[in-house]
Amino acid sequence: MEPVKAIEMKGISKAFGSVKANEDVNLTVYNGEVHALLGENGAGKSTLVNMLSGIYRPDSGTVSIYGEEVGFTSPKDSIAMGIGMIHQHFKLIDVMTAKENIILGKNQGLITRNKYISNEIKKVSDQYGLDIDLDKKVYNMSVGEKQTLEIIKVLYRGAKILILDEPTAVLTPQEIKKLFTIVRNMKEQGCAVVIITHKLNEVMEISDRVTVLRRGRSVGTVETSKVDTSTLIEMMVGKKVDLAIKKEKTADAKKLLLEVDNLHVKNSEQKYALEDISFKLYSGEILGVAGVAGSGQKEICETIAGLTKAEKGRIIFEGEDIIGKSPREIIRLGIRMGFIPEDRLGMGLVGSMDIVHNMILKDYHNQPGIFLRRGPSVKKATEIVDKLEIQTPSINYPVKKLSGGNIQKVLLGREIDSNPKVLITAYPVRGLDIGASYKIYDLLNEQKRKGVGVLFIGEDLDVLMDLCDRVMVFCIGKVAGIVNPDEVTKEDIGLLMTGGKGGALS
Amino acid sequence: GGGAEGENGGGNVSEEDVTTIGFLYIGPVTDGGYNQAQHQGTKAVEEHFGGKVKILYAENVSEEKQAVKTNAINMIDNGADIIIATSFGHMDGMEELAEEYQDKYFLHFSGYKMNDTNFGNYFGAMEEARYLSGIVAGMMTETNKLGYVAAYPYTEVLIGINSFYLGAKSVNPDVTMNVVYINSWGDAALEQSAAESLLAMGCDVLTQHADTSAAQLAAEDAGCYAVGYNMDNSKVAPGSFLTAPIWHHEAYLIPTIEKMIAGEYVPESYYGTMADGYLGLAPLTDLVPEEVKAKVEEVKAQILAGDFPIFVGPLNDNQGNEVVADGDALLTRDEIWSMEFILEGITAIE
Amino acid sequence: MDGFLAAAIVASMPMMFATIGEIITEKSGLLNLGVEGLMLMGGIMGFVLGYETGNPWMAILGAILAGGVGSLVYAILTISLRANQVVTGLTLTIFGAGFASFVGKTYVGLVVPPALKEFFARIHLPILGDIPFLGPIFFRQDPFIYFGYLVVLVSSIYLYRTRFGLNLKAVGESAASADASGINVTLYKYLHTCIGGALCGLGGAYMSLVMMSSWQENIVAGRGWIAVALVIFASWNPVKAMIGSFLFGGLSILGFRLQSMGINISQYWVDMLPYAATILIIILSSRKNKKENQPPADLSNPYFREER
Amino acid sequence: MNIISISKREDLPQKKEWLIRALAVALSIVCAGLVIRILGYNPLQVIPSMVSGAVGTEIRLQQTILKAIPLVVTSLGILVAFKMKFWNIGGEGQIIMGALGASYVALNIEGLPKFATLILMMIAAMILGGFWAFIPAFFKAKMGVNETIFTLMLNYIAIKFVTYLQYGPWKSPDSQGFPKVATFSNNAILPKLFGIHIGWIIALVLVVLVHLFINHTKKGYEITVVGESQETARYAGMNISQIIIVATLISGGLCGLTGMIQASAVEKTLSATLSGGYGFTAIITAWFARLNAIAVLFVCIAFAILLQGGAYIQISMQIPASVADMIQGIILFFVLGSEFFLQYRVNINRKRLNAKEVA
Ligand SMILES: Nc1ncnc2c1ncn2[C@@H]1O[C@H](COP(=O)(O)OP(=O)(O)OP(=O)(O)O)[C@@H](O)[C@H]1O
Ligand SMILES: Nc1ncnc2c1ncn2[C@@H]1O[C@H](COP(=O)(O)OP(=O)(O)OP(=O)(O)O)[C@@H](O)[C@H]1O
Ligand SMILES: [Mg+2]
Ligand SMILES: [Mg+2]
Repeated sequence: MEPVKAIEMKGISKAFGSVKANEDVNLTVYNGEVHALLGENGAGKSTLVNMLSGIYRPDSGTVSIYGEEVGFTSPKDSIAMGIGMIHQHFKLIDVMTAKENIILGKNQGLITRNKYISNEIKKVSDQYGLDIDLDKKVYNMSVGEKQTLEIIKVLYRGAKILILDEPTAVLTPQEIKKLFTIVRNMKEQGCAVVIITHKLNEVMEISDRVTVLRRGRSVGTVETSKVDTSTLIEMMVGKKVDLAIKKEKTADAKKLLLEVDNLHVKNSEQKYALEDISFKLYSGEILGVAGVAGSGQKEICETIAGLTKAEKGRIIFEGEDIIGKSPREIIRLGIRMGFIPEDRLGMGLVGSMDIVHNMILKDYHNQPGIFLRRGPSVKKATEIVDKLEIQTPSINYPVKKLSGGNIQKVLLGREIDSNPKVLITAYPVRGLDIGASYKIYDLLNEQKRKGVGVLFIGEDLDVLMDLCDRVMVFCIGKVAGIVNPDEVTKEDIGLLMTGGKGGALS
Repeated sequence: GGGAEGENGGGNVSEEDVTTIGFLYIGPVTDGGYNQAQHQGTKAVEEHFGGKVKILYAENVSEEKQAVKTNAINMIDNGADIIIATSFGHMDGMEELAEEYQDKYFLHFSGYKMNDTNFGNYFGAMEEARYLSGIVAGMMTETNKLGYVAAYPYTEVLIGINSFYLGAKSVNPDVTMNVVYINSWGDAALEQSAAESLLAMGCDVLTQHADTSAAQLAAEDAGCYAVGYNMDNSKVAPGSFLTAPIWHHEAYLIPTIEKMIAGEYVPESYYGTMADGYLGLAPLTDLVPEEVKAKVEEVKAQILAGDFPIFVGPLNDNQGNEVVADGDALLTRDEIWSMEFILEGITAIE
Repeated sequence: MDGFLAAAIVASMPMMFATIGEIITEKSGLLNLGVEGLMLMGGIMGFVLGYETGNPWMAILGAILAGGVGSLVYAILTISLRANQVVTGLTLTIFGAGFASFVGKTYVGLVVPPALKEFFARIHLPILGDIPFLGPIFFRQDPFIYFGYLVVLVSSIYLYRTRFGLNLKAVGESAASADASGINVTLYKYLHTCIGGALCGLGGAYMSLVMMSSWQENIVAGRGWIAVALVIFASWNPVKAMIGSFLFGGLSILGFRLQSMGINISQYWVDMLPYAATILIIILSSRKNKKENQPPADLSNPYFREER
Repeated sequence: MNIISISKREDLPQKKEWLIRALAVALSIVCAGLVIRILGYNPLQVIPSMVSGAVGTEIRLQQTILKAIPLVVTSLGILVAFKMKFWNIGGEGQIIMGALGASYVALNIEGLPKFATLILMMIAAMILGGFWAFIPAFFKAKMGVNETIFTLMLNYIAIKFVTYLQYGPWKSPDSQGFPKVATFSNNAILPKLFGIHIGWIIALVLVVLVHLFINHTKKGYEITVVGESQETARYAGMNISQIIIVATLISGGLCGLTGMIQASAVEKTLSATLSGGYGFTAIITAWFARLNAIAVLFVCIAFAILLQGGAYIQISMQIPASVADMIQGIILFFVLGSEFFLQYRVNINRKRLNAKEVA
């Protein structure tokens, strides 16, 4: 029997101003199929699926759903056709409960009937083995919970076509596993699933077929079982590349740079976010931090950087206790520390300012007098753009208009340029494509070679194990163990993350 | 461009024998009170001079000096020879313009500044008419409680309050009066709220020293009486309106403008009286019984005769201090305009 | 005392209508600072139609249309053309004041016709009006005030109990998320801005038709701005808006009561009281930083689906 | 489907940007003309008269400039706060408080040379105006209190307070019973240059200073960063509370300076009405200038032309003030609307249109 074409997009083009995001793209997805979309950052994946969800309208080309040509003018039309989209960035209302988020925009009478709806939702979530507290507010949810909520929301609307735009970028391995179970579940029920991810192992694991986009054009569609990752990479990049993390052993004379001792930090709700954290960071090493999202990664970075006050404990940087010091005081002490926060535009950079003005963010105050001198930073910006191959029309271009990978490079470039002794990086490759990610790994390795101590907060255990010399595992605000990746398995680390016993402690 | 200039910049081409007069008002000329009264005077002037004068006027001229001067200068730009400003806060602007434009005349209502050549002021002994209207109120009240909605506590207003009360008291020794200051001139809602507060306290005849007719309307709603101010509002609040002390601005403006046109004006600080015809009482309405009318006529005749001082001792203020001794009286304008007290029998904050 | 409280309710009504109007507008993510102008437009059009036709329903219709059309202009500029909301609101205030002043030119000082006066006369509600203490304060008022109570009730139910209210909240919190959920964001924004504007218009009309029962220049005299402040005071809740308006209405006439009773406190200080009280309350309410009391997160951000 | 599509413009060439602006102004004038027509006046007279009334002669131009001065200075003050996303709508109150500070010096400090008196007045004005902005800034920095409403409420309090002074304790004994604060001595009055008080020089100097401050100083940089994201400022080690407070002190201080200029050069005394609505108008002008100090100068002059032109036609054509207000509103509406076309391109898809007709 001929399988049903759930989605058929033909000759799709879409431009934003002068940027041609999609050009003559074709995509066909069948019922009962998991179809991966692959491409570098900016290749046009989100743009393409957003035309399925009614967010964008194609400039030309046709979209057919179950063989019927459609012209969505809004997400409402798309939902009505049974398409459920989970966006790259969560589309949830923070101050609402899970239930309220689920029923948003649904037609169901004038007055909201609580009991009845709860039961309906329960039915759906049970069917897929999902679990959620319906009365929990979104702002109290972890990333995983939010993702689950997004999925239930889509399922509750009876979606037959599920589109997931980089759903795994922010999930832990356990959560990813759960997500994939749901995806397979849906596939078995005859639904069509489109999934976008930059992680090739996931593509290999979950998808039946892959469509690759390059610079807005569809390069081709292949059956997953018939290709390997290097083929996919070649399709994406357009040439053969060898991508591997080269872990290098640096000279043995390691110097103690940073010592964290018995650190306690409370969060805004006066609960301990970090409890009795102690570890040492040496020169020329990359110390990885693994853990379920929200286990205290953010707090450890911000406390070391002087942005969060500690309850008690010591942070000794080359013999000097910097606890309780503001970032400015730390800089004044001559301590060279680079920090790449998780939220690039929200914390590390000023979106509306150009690269030049972002370069001086941390050292402008060292300039004498009251005036701001741009000269040095113009030079610096030019150098960094050159060295890191940042794609930008000019150094006077607002950074928020750059693509995510380039934004990350601007930030990394600035922090490295200050010749730090310690570099703290939180999820530096989140959302970046493989090419960009490996460029970042290379840069970190280069720092390591120069004797910098790098604290690397990551989510991808494979990367953590390949890149880091040691991995510190966090579990609910405590250090569950510090392991040598050569001596343990991914599963060991996973167990430590979730509070299970076992694993080799070093 | 240049063409437009000729069309509308009429000032430059004004004929020799037409005098342009510019009036500045603080509010709209249809406010049913202060400004409308001013404008009635203006229209009377226009009528009197026929085609010999051209009137320009600007409403809502705030008391910000720049606004005053801009409007006046725009009038001069359009050919005005005489500028008449009608709110106290317009005074300083007039003073400066009189200095800058020596060949124009400037007149200011309700102030005290003037010069020797081209800037004078005018005002009136409103206490006379207030006193008369107080008589009406004093005779009409049944609760013996009068209510007075007042703008701000300062001399001009105090004179009004005290003279109104003295008039009432002269015919009704038991009468008391409550005053509510609203700290605003033209906020109708505040005037109304203040009036309602007074009515709630049992006042059954209200009057006001503020710019709108709101107090009269509130009285009408409550089935009480009201004495207005500035305007004959017998049509606005027919159920409550008894009378009102009013201005006859034209009585001063017509002869003065005549002198100005003739170039014979000598600046003065005019303080008009009922005898001059500058002040008066709006016709008593049919709500007022004959005997009240008779009493008013009687006192009015004395005032017109010029031998009826309003503030005659002994008078105590409401703190119990003697402010005018027995046998004494406040006779001159200066004496009256240094008033800082509220009389015994009147409840008012200081 | 109950006389004072009853009067306080009358004094509070214009602000209450406008505050609820502004709450509904802001819930859709639009910060309309043109409330003062809308109240003036509603006030004059209500009065003109009422005066010319002698029909109270026409008066009400006039007010609703004036407020609705005024806010429609605002909506077109800010929603479709993405103009800055603060500046557009201020401009609306300038325009509304000019409009009301111009149209009202020949109506200043005129009184509403008897038919309207009768229609808006106080009604002693059976049973409710006889409740001791509360009855005379709340239930011996004019029908416009009863309508006001109804507006509080209906808007509360609408905002908190219906799916439209839920959707509306989503639009104000995150237009992009609401859009992705299939809510017609533009429609919601337009509709609620116009409903909000109509309510502001009614607030103005209450002043000209009932409270003053006459048209006066600049009748609103700053109450629109107070309404904008009361929205925060009320943390976007219609019931709290009602309470806040009562409080403010009470404070605004308190001084007069005290004066007429001969209590000697300077009116200047009493005049400052409502403003000082508002400040105090927003300070106090910001201390317990509950997420639910915060402004709609997407307030005053324009939304364009294809933008990021 | 998709007959009209809207897309963000990349970089509009300057020439085209001005063309669209000019078009918007032209269109707004046409529409204002239509409204004027409906109101029963002749637009072909009214509009030229407005223009010539604002710039036609030296005297008129002077009036326009006199209106532009307080507008420029206040707009600069508003701009500094807005740069930091501190929505200061308390300009009115800050102007009044500045005037109060200046008046206190003018009325109470004698015997200083003129120059020193004026400087002292400016300092007092800036301190009081700044203080009036500092209060809400303090509460915003420490407790996150909404500044929009706070600053608005402080307007009323300032005006009521000065009214109280004017009618009460500060009433001049020489004012013959009228509520008037004493006139300043000559020492406290700003001198004139080329027939206009030197407020115009102050305004020009401030335009340059504020431009330098925002774009070329470290503090200005910090203010912009804080406005963009407080988290980023924290990350960069900035002292956020201090920056908020400095910026609002400057913002309120500049508004206060407007109060000093108006009290000293125009009113020559203190009065509760001297703020003249500039605090609100400045929000509009600062925004149209896109928070650019140099642009503020031109936008304010354009706005002053609108104000003076409006005042002029009231006299020359005896049009009510309300009509001028409405014309002002309509022109602003159009200019506001036209901003859209500067940022977005509206494409009409001809091909589809035709396809539709065929179908
Ligand atoms: N709102 C916007 N306005 C103008 N240009 C934009 C906008 N958003 C993105 N761009 C342009 O799109 C390009 C890519 O942006 P995008 O955020 O899509 O990156 P990306 O595709 O996610 O790539 P990556 O994540 O690898 O950096 C940028 O270089 C920028 O010029
Ligand atoms: N809303 C938008 N406005 C302007 N340009 C856009 C917009 N969305 C996408 N683009 C452009 O389209 C291109 C494709 O973007 P898209 O987000 O589809 O890439 P992607 O493949 O999803 O990248 P990523 O892997 O980073 O998510 C981008 O490079 C960007 O230039
Ligand atoms: Mg994407
Ligand atoms: Mg991306």
